[in-house]
Amino acid sequence: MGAYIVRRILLMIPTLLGIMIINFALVQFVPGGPIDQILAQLEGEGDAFATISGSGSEAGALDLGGEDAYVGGRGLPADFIAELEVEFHFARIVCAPGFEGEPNIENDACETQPIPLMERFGLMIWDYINFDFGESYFRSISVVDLVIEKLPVSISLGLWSTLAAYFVSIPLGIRKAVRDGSSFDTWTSGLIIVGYAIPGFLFAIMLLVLFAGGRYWQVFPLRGLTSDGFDDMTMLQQIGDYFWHIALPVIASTISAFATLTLLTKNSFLDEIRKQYVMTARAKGLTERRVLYGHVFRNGMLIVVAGFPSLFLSVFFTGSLIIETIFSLDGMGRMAYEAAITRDYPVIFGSLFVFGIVGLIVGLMSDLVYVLVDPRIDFEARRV
Amino acid sequence: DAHEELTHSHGISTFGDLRYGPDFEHLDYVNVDAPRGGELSFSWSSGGFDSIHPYTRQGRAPVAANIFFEAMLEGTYDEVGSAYCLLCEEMAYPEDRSYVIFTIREEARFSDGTPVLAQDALFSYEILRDEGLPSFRAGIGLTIESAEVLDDRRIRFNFNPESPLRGRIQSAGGLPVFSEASHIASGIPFSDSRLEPLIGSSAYVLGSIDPNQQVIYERNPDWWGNDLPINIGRYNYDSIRIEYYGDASAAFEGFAAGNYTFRQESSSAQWATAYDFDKVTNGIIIRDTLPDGNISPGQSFVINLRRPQFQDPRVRQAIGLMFNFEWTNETLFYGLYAPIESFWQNVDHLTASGLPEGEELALLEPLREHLIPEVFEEEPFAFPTSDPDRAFDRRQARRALGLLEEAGWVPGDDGLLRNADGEVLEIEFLNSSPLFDRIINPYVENLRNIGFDARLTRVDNAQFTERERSQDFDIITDHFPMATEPGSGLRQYFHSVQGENSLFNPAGVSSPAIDVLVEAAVAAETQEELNVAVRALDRVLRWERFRVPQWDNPNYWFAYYDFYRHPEELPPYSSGFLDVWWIDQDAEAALRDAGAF
Amino acid sequence: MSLLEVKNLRVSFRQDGKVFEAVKGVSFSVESSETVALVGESGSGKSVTALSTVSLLGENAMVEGSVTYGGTEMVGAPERDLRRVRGNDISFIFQEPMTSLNPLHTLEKQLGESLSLHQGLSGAAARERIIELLTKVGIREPESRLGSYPHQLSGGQRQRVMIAMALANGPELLVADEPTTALDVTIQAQILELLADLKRSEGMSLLFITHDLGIVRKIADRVCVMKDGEIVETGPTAEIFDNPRHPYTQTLLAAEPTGAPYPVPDFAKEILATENLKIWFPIQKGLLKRTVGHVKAVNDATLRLKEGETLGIVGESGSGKTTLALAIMRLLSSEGDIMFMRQELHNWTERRIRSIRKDMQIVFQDPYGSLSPRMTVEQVIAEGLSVHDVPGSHDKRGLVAETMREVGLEPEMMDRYPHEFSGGQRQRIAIARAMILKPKLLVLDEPTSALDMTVQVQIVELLRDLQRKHGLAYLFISHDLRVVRALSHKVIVMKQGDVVEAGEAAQIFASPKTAYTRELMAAALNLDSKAG
Amino acid sequence: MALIKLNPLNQRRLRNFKANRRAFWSLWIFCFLFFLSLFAEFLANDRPLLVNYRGEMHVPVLNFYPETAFGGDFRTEAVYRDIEVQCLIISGGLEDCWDDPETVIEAAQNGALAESVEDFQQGWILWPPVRYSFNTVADIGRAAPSPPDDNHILGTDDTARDVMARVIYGFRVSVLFTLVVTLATSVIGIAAGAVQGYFGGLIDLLFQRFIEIWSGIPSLYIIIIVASIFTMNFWLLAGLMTAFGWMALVGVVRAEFLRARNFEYVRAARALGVRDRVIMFRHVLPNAMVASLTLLPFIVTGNIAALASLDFLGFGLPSSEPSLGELTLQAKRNLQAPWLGFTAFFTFAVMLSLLVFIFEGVRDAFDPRKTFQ
Ligand SMILES: Nc1ncnc2c1ncn2[C@@H]1O[C@H](COP(=O)(O)OP(=O)(O)OP(=O)(O)O)[C@@H](O)[C@H]1O
Ligand SMILES: Nc1ncnc2c1ncn2[C@@H]1O[C@H](COP(=O)(O)OP(=O)(O)OP(=O)(O)O)[C@@H](O)[C@H]1O
Ligand SMILES: [Mg+2]
Ligand SMILES: [Mg+2]
Repeated sequence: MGAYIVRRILLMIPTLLGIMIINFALVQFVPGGPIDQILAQLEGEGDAFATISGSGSEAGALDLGGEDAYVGGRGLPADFIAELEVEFHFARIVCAPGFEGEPNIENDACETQPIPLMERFGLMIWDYINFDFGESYFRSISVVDLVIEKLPVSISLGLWSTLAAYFVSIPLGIRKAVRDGSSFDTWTSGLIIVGYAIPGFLFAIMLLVLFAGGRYWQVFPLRGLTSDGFDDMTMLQQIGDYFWHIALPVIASTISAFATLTLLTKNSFLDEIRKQYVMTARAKGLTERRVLYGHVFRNGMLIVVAGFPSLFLSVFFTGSLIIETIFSLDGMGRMAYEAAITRDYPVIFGSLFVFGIVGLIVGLMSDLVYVLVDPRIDFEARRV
Repeated sequence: DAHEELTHSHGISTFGDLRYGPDFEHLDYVNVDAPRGGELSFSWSSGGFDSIHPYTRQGRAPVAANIFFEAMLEGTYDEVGSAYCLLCEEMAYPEDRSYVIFTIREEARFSDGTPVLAQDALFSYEILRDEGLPSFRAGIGLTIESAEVLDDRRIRFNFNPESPLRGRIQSAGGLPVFSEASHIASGIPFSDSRLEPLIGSSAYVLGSIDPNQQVIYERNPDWWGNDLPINIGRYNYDSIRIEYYGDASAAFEGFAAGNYTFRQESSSAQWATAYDFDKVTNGIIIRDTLPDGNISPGQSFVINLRRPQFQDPRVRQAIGLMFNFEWTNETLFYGLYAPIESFWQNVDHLTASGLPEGEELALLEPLREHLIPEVFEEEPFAFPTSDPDRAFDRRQARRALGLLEEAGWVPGDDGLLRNADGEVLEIEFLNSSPLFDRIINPYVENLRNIGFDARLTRVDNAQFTERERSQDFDIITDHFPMATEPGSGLRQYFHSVQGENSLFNPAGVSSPAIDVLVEAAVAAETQEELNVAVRALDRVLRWERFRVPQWDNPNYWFAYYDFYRHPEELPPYSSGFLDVWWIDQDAEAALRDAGAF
Repeated sequence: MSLLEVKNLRVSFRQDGKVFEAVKGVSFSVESSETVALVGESGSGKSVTALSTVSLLGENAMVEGSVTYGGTEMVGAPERDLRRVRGNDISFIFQEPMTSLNPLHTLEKQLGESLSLHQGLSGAAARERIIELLTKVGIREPESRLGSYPHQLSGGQRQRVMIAMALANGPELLVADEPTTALDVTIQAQILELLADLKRSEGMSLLFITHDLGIVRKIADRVCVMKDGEIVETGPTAEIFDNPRHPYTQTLLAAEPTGAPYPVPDFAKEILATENLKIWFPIQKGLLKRTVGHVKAVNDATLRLKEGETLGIVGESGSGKTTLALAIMRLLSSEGDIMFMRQELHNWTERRIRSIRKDMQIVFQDPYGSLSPRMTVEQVIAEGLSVHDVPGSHDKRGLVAETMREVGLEPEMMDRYPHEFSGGQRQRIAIARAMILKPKLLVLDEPTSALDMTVQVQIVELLRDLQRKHGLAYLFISHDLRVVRALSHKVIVMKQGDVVEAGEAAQIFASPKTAYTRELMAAALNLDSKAG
Repeated sequence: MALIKLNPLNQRRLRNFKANRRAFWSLWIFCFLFFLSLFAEFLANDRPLLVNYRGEMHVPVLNFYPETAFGGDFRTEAVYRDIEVQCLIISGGLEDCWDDPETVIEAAQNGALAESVEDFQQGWILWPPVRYSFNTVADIGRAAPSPPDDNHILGTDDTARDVMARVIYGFRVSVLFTLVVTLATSVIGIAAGAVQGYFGGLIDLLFQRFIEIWSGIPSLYIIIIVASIFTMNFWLLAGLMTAFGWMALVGVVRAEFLRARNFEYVRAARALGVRDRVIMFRHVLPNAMVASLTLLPFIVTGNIAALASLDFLGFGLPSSEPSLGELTLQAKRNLQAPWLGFTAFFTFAVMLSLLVFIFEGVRDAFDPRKTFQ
């Protein structure tokens, strides 16, 4: 096993490299790049979330009084795009042999020259090896700081919705398995199916309008993770405030997870519950609870339990774009989507790299969990 | 050059006289007795903000983040092209307007109490020129050649002799002035995004900022400019709070809940249907439709003239005929929008009408060989009114089919339009806004009904821009935001010698006649000359039929809790809710006590 | 009043709309400190009867009649009452220990659970008691075994763990369903002694189900003989043995696998040879699974087998017999040479070995575990046919039916799933699966442990018959020395992974050389002699 | 049924399945709905099923007829929902139709024309139950979306298209899409998971790395790239979704196989000489199927939802295509029109419930221990 783990850890290097190479190659084919995005933004059209937020105007812009702040009207300096290319390391400035002083695009003796792909990739990997993940194209913030900035939301949503899903689904699934075919089984199935069938964003909006909006019951806040005066509250108030804020988003993002997890639990249990060893456990006189949780659980839950770490982390790191948007939360889901839409390559590659590493570690961990759950499992080839 | 005859003035206009004389007491459209105090709060739900610095490409600043800064000059809401001294006491310029000297007011102070000096203005100019937003850099670079500090309070801008005469001084005078010291103290490069604003001299300072959520601007109690005539009756709120929401519905709910109290609506469906809840029926929330006197932004479907199949104007006209504005307006927009015909819609003196005559005809006459006869023989082109009840208007379809047949496209055995070579007539709508799908789809269906091979393709912004840049599209939605005093900007829109980027001329308009008319408009020295040139240009452009005008919202749609008040008579070019409106604090208190928010 | 009173018990199973009656009105009783033996034909309903005493049957069973324990009715009793009785008052030893242990719990946990549940023992005290129990049931070095999982134990060891678990709480009534099938005679004796002890000291009653009439005679006070779901005869042990009235009882008592194997033809080729076969299992600790030592399951096994010959492998439980068999079948990796039909199998790839699998077949010690739960018996038995070319395999169903008949199963049952059979029936299914291929070498790992005498005789006859007709070679592993004697030409005796003695069967049975063999024989003979 | 001779085991499974009434009926209903939706063109269309024009039969639902075929003047396809075209057909091509079609139609139908016009031949039009196709822009005489009424029993959407028609077509597209994708992804996913789990060792090690790399690819980009090269269509999208969706089952199947390969019956099968492939699929898979069977209905609906969210983000099928996702999106955008949301929700709920029940039945049918009365 030790050797296996070492092997897995060593294999992470080529895997990461593979991920980076493929993605690096991929973005070369993506139509439209960060420069186009910047141009779109300068024209006032660069809102990556327009599609989701449902905002925007059919006609003209909003009135903010007075003239446009942009003196000099619309227009771009001639070298602007070349400058961006240099800034984004797509190109470098090359000057005529006799040129002296700072290379400068505006000088006639200089021109931009695209940096070859391989070189760009090499530079990027070199930076990564030095743990330099670069800075966003669109904000003066390093990729790492950006991720850290988004973590609280993602962790809040991820942690609580995963926990909620597990804490509700597993007991429910087990109960359903025990009472398979009863009316309890039927109506709970109905309930979770309905829960799953409501399209997530519709459900989120419904919750928001009903329980946070100004028109029905205004019980929950509309937005954000904490209230304005959060820093001045007592510890207890802070906790209360926090849960008050995340209640709706967590409900909205959990509702569909119940269904799969519950039915998965139920069916795994159904498979195990009639096995001989369960009878042994019963014959010992164990309570039904202990039979179910002490004996059947571990046998039946390999998939469910083993999936936990990866699910947990995937919710952390992928976030939920639509839920975040609707509840105006600033998490990883929005960050990733925005980076993709705006072609913010440093953020894309940086987060791919970081999450790549995390993902690989989690993959390894979840394999180890398999072994922990079922000691018969190993990963060797069957050689006789 | 001290011997030169200089004009000393408190303001400047493009043509003719200033509305307000040197000793004016206040602007006409303000309420001199407007009480000060209270809070304006409104929301924003497109995008977020992560910076407070609006003058750099990095980061996104919240709405009105330039509120901290004042410029030498300040425009008004009831004039076009005029500007009056704000930071400056007076300006002086020679006859040929080759430079301008601003004299800064003695009392002008930054919000940290330091005086505003010429050195700060120079610094602001230089840093915007070198590191500011590209639009600044382009504009400043073309117009201003250099600037120099004459003494602590005087700065001189020298203009580029090739730059158009009109608007020179306004653009130099419009540059914001930040405190140089504050920038140096911040230690942050100018082009970086930041959460602490540079220090300016305006009525507001930053209250608090919570990225992507909320920003509050607070009135500077020690503002130096309180009693300037141009500021009388303005800047009435003690604070301005802007709430950001990720989602439009959430934002609306926030309004209904009273999390903020002022709202400008931009969606017709929302305006028509959403305001039916208690607070509206009880009169706690007021809906206010106010006329917008601005020139229409000219939102249109723009046909790519570079495509071979669209080179015949009859084909383009046929395409336009199938857009049923009346039906679209009634069915999709609750009848709230107005049609567009002219490029200078809403500005009568610039809009072509009737047959060309007089000076306009004289201007057009030499260009006859480059123009189609209709320009001279018919009224300016406009699409006819369609049937508001039926999306597919047979009358227009018949006309369109006729035009297409003339242009060589006839329906084949499969009903698709084909030319002599058997090619089908393809048209792809390229669109990046999800809001437009519902508008374009019926249009596509109409075109398909008469045999076009039409389809709608939605792409994201970056891809859209890329295709626009590489001119790889058939028809897109774009704007033609013409100026009320059009100048060199026209070149970017219509001149055949376009700059490197043709982003502003998506259709690819290129005609010697248009070039001549554009130059005539740019060169106009009086309002009358300008009117003639622009009307001729409007006429010619419309006959090109490269755009299918969409619609225009002639009104502002405001909804607010019933404590905002505005002057009886609003200025034509802005509602002025940010500065000339005020709050009735008794009404506010009453509503607050009643638990309305 | 009787401790356990079964009155007119009827159990039927629903099957596809049909109803199959497994127990048809059984009545008997068990008094305090009495041992009642339930004997009878395989599939006659013994296990079902036993299971229904504490309502442990599956969902598709319908139980009628009455079972009272200490005066309380058990049929239809609420789960809570049953739970109080189960484990505490009534302990159970299931027929198939191999599948009755929780595969994911260590021995310590499985045993400790009972202790903590009913005696509140935990920690060191529990540990001590566990070790004591394990020692009592004859498990060597119990300390080192505490962390083992069931799959790391031999069949007999698992059975003993099961017994230890059942005894942990000093039950009033022990229901033991074939508790000693996988045990060698010495251990078996030890266990029976233990049970007798408990009966004496604690007044434990015993409902004992077995095929081994020797045991019955030794420990039972009363005997019930079952056939086809009914008790055909019941009475005190001596009476039944001395004076069986029912014809079935008479045949049962008379039946005994006897006779000798047919002699091996002289020209018979050698079919299997192993040279210094060694199988060590690593003992791994911790999450990283560092190997801290080895279980030396087989140390050095050398054996030869000719066509038409039977090699009996005997030896104490846990001595490595199964392991050796699996290694020979190339189902476990091993060191040392294995020659099969003059071919060295050692370095063969799985693919190559597959081509000769038809000629080497095995009947697993744990028949239940070796049957795919979601395949019907027909599929199970016929599977080999589709893999290999077997004459007559165009009519699969026919061939399956025939084979089932040969091993004493009714062909009508072929569309059932494995769990719908009795222990003995499953064992025969496993035998049928191997035999249908007519292999050259057949490894039989305790193939008769769950079979009653009449069926045993039938199977032994069948094996001998096939051997004569087709020249099959058998590797026969069993604790039942009589069956070994009836079938084997040669015998090897194993102890703790070593082959301690090897030779002609007759000679070993007649004059065992090593002390261990002598002891083994003695134990067997002792029981026999008592029986006789 | 009689044609295929089921072996007794499958008969037993079938019986078990049928015994689960809920599953059985769900299957029937689902098949029925799906079958119906396959003929969506005949249920909801803006082209009539049959037209009798001057005694001649036309089948517009299948064939192209220019308007000129009915005495009109356009050589493009007749727009049958135009009152003028209907008038032409019914009146046999009377000129008056251009002026006052309603009166002409009325006159034709009450026989007045037959008397007054020489050579009059009355025609008729046979419409499908819903007179709109998924892309028909209806003239609703008010602002869209309009609430349910006689003409549009589920109302219209925000483009003034009939919601009922869009649901019918959308159901078909969604179900076809998801069936194709689910089938492909689960076959690939299960096979991949099985191979990894069963063989372990190097195969597992390398295959897992491949999956890790593969799942690191942002599928959004691939979709954008492909969409920029080709126009997005059903099959492309299905292909893409398959390419990035097959990993869903790999993990669980692999885990189950890793465990199950240690079971005694697998060893028994090996001893029989059964080939690995057969062991994997006959012995291990059925016992490792819990997860797959449980997850399948959710994968099915998940794919519909995935299609929906792609539509939502604007990277899916063109918005003129009928899709349930597009409908949900509209529901979100038009909270004032709750009929959109209800329709979307009910369609999803019905579909999902049916699928869950069906698969529950399948699971039970394959469960050896489950018995039915
Ligand atoms: N779940 C079940 N479904 C259907 N039939 C069953 C089921 N369990 C047992 N049977 C049948 O009931 C009968 C009695 O089985 P039981 O297990 O009691 O036999 P047994 O006497 O214990 O036999 P053995 O000695 O072989 O263990 C057998 O014929 C068996 O096939
Ligand atoms: N997978 C394994 N891991 C570790 N130890 C094992 C494993 N399998 C078997 N053993 C050990 O190897 C020894 C021999 O086991 P084996 O099953 O061969 O015994 P056996 O002779 O067949 O006994 P029985 O008669 O009880 O079936 C036992 O001590 C057992 O605990
Ligand atoms: Mg039994
Ligand atoms: Mg063994």
